Amino acid sequence: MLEKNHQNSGAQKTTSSAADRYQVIGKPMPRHDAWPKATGETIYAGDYKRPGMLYAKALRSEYAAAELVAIDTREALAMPGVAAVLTAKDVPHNETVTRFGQTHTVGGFEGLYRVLADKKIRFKGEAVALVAAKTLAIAQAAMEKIKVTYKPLEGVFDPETAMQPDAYPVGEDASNVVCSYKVRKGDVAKGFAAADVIVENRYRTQMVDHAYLEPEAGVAWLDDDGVITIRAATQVIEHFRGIADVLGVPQNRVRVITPMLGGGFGGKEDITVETYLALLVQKTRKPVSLTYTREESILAHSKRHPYVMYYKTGATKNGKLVAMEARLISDAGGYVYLSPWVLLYSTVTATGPYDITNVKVDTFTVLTNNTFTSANRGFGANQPCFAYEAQLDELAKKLGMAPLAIRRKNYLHTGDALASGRVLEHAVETEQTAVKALEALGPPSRPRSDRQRIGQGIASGISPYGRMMFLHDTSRSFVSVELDGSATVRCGVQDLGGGQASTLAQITAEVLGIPMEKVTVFHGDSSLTPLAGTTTATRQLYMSGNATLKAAAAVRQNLLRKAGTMMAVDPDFLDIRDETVFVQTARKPWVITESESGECQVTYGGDRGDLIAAEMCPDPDPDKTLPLRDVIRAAAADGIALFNVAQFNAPARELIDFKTGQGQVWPDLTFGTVAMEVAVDIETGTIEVLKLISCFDVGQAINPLSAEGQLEGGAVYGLGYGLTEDIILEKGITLTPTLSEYLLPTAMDTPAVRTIMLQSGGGIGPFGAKGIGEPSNVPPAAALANAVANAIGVRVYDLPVFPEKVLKALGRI
Amino acid sequence: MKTYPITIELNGEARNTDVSATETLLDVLRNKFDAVEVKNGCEQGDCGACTVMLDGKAVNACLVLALQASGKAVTTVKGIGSQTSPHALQRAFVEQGAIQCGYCTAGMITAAKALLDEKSTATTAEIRQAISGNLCRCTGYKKIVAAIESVAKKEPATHKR
Amino acid sequence: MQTVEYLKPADMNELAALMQQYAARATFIAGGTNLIPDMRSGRHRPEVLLDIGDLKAMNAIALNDDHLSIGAAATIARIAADATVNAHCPILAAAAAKLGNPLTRNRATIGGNLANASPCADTAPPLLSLEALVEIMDVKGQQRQVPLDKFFRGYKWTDLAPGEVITRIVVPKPSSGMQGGHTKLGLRKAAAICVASVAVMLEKENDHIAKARVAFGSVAPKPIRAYRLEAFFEGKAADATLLSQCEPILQQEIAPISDIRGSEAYRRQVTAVIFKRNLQELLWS
Amino acid sequence: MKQRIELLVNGEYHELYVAPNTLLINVIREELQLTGTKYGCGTGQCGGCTLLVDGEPVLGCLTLAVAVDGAAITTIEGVAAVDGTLDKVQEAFLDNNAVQCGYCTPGMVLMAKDLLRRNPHPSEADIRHHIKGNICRCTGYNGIVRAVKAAAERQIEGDANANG
Repeated sequence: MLEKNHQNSGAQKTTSSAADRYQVIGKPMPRHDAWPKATGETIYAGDYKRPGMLYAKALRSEYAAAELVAIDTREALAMPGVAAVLTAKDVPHNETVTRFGQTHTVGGFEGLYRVLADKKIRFKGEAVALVAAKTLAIAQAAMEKIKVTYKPLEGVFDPETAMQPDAYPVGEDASNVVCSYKVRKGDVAKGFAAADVIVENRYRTQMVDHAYLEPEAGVAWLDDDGVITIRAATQVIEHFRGIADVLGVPQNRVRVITPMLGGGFGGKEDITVETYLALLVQKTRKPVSLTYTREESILAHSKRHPYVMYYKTGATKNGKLVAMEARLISDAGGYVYLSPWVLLYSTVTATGPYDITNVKVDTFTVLTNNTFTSANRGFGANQPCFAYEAQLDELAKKLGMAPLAIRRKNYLHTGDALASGRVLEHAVETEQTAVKALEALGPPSRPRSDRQRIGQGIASGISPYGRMMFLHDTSRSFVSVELDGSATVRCGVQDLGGGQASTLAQITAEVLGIPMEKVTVFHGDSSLTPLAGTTTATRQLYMSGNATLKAAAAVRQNLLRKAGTMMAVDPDFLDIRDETVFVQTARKPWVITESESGECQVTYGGDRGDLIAAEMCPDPDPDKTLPLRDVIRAAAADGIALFNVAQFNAPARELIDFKTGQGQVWPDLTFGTVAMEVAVDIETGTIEVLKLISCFDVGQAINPLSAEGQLEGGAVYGLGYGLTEDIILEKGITLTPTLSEYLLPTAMDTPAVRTIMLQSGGGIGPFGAKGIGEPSNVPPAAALANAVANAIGVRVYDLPVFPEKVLKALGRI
Repeated sequence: MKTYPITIELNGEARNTDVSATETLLDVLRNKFDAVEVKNGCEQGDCGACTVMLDGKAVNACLVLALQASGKAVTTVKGIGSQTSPHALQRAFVEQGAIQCGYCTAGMITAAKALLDEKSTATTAEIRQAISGNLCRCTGYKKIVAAIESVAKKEPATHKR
Repeated sequence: MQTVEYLKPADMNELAALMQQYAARATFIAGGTNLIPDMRSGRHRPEVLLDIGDLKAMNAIALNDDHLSIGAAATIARIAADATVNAHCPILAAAAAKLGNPLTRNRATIGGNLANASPCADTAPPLLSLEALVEIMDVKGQQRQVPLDKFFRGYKWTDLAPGEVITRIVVPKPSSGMQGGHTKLGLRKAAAICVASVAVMLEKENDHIAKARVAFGSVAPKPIRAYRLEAFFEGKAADATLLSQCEPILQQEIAPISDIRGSEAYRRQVTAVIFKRNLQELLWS
Repeated sequence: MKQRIELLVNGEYHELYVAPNTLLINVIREELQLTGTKYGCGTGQCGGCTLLVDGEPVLGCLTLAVAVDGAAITTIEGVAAVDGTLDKVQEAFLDNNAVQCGYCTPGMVLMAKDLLRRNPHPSEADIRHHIKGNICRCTGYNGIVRAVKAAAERQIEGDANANG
């Protein structure tokens, strides 16, 4: 186990064997995309311009539930400068099904996807018509001239009400229940009978927004070949297929390019502006630009699912969990989108990182007339974490145990199985993360007044990385070397700001033995870069990292073969460092294995990177070296391929057994713990976060600076979920449509997060890395709630933990 | 539509255009002067992505009419430094990993520059306060605060250009 | 699309002339932090904008014999940092430092904060407790001074007639024995809309409270002076029992609503808490 | 000092304020962002910026914008129908491989339209004479000449059909 403890950011990265082993991997370094961002040169989706560009607006429903009786666009169309006004009848295929960049169809998960509202309005903010005009002002004015006749309907806004058989039907089907899942392990009745203590509670989590700083935006045009080209902020360029289907054109006639994103967090996973732009380009044959206003972004793109969760957990008097029964209901809002997937994540992670003897989980996702909900960082892992971690603390309290003590009795370890039967064959270091996090928190601070209470809390989380295995996930990457010794990566990754592209440069630099600055990454073009799948599910480092590693390794192999001939040394004993080929005496060569099913395992330099005593080279001559550039030129002269396109296939499994929840859903999971200390003002309910420690097993930090950034950012994203963020809806109407009402943490509300990275090397990403983008934001809200409960002696069961709820819990109001 | 001529000194260069009464400084910077480094995040003054310095003070460009800025000096992140001649703040942001998606970065650096111009030895609390109108959704602020701190401490006298 | 005119008077005479010319058609803009988003959303569709932001006379902060004069176009940031304001009206400076965020404080003006007349206007409670006067110029160029409490007439409703403008705020210099306190509660530490706020000015003579001025924000349709509460304290001995005795009066004075930031019950509870904390601080520490 | 001019470009009305020395090509390409009109030499020697002004071919790089105040202008963008349906001359250019790099094509198409309006039955010599100011570096002109001829024939057919 390697551990790095970063109290401060920046330079003092410790020496570890990873640091010795690798030249570029594990080294903190500025990302290649940082400079243009620091100097304002990065051209984001909404910054782009084309000659003769039109400006678009979407007219959105004023009602959350209504019949769309009539739309009259004549007056708008007649306005000078208006190029097009589109309604549902103008969309070639207005109704399709939601697919999420997947290339493998799995029955039963897809929901109705309607480009523009037709017949029945399902949520306020649903797009009803599109306008394109010469200026934004004209588009806005034209939009106001569209006359829409609505017949308001009753609607249903509470998921539990919506589940009732006689509830108002949100869509065309009689039932609002989209789907439900089960997990069954052992016999819960017997388990509860054996329990000495049982706690039973109802928890509620709120709807939240991704609130990336960059609103949804894009520009689209018809290129010289008549291909509809869309340059938009998206996490999924592979939506080009779905867009083509809507337009009724072949899939190779739509191209999606994604520039650097101003944040995604799952909110740019579903289609936002892309189809609207494509339709307007198809109609006008002119370039069209569309950027959502902030209000529009809050009203009209997906949100995180609010959950109602009933948890009953039983433990023996020594703290062993013997039974857990959970019933989870998620609010899908007006349309299905990714709700079934999100629910599946919640279902399988509902027991947390704990080994529980008897388990019964029932989960439901239900349509309502609220804003539709879909992917949001954590993808269903966050909500149950809030509940199962609260349950643990409540049990500990009843048993007179410390929060860490009860957890240590129950943590899953490597080799144990989840309630879904899946054996955790890769590293599980949850217990270590909890011990380290709590240790770093230190003794509680002293209250500064008699109205202040100090509390500490921890929460451990479990969340996967990599997509669900029944999607048969793949990624591709291209790596080449140029004659001057530089290297090029072409990979269809979408870079949301997490360093998804930069990481590939680092991996390539490591494999080819060149500095990172010598690698250029071209990313995110559905026509020109090999498709790399979605930047979702914390999968890009795992998937495209491995694909790039594989491609770079193949190029390396070609070069070393040539070098071997040139140096008269067996290529297996050659290595590259500092742009020089030399005779390596200290480690094993590359191992890349591919199973018959196409699953791929890439290992670098031996068993998960451990230094292995050399099988001595027969002729170890340390002076025998060759500049890499000379090898490249010689290889080129010979016609040896200087490039490789590799595909990485994640291990695939078929669907799990839906009657019992048994089966394997993801390739691997990430585990970690967040510890927090809060000061609560018991008279006003105000909460101040004094300390926040985030400790995760990251497997191997490819770039510790970036990995820390993910942990810090994830911690604060999760803190906002716990503390201030709340999309408040009243009968489907958003009461928090701006960033002065929807409250993100500011620099003043945020403690200096302390991160501790454990590096087990036990992940299945390149160099043993695990994914941390989403996992990092799963436990903070639960840790906050536990810290507050610890401070005031009573618990708030609803997120966010607003001051008012604190006073209510205390019985002061 | 009635328009009015305006002159703005943008990053040291006098720029002229005609604007309507309701156009904001943000509109004009992005659409007429191609200063797209100034980001549009909310157009409500809630996020700080469009922060520029107006006669040296950090303001939201979306909350200033273009006409109100006429005759005044506007500094964007491009006026603070470039890749060939970066400001210490830009270097610190890059080197210390204070940039993720980068959408808040231009505004953050501009707000930090305005602070250090006014008080070169700003404390951590003053730094957090000064950027409290600039939201960041990726970093959790820690590395941003640290980057500004490192400049505030390192070169107390040199950030005025 | 409607055409909007923009005019920027060079001095007060020009302003007076333009006000006479455009009368009720004129909308004044200084900081614009409320007006500009309102124009964008269509909530406000002005015909003529008169930009008073750079008028010298309306930016002046000056200390006279018996009062502090603050130009209506003085920015919130300037007021928060101004040495004179900090010396004579520290609670105003403190409230200004908590308004909005640093970027909006550099644009928003005190006149705009008051003219907007939101119940949560951050500068209103301290100015009410300081018994400030608002100086108004009408379309004929006539000036009048209105006590701030009379200036606020209801929810987003003021004494300003169409075409009238606030020129400056006149704050009587508090007597040297007066001490002040201010607290704002919000859901964030920065960029927070006020949930409840209180401003208190108190003069102690020996062990008695000689004078009390109390104002609240965000707990009524407008920022309010709490006259009955003031009367309750004046002349009383500074005794700890006052804290519990004042509570029913305080609760009668305020009339909070429930909204996304807090319920009526929460506002009632915390308003009492922050008021009492200020009182304690002023009387006993 | 800017001067107000009015132009009807491809049927669309524009009111513009231009300096007296502004060239028409710059108004078309930059103000109106109609980049189909090409800049080739700036000195009237290549024909890349050919426009039809009130039906007459004009070089955008040698014409002041103020000089065409009130004119109706056709650019290459105005030749095809709004829905993208090509003009007969454009169709003929495609069918006869008259387009290679495409940079001279806008000017060539406009010149061809001008010729056919004046002379519906041009000889090869007529065609070569008419496009002599439009330089093409790729095709050797044969394809272009064939295309204009074919367009003339189609036009006749089209007229015949219309008449019949």
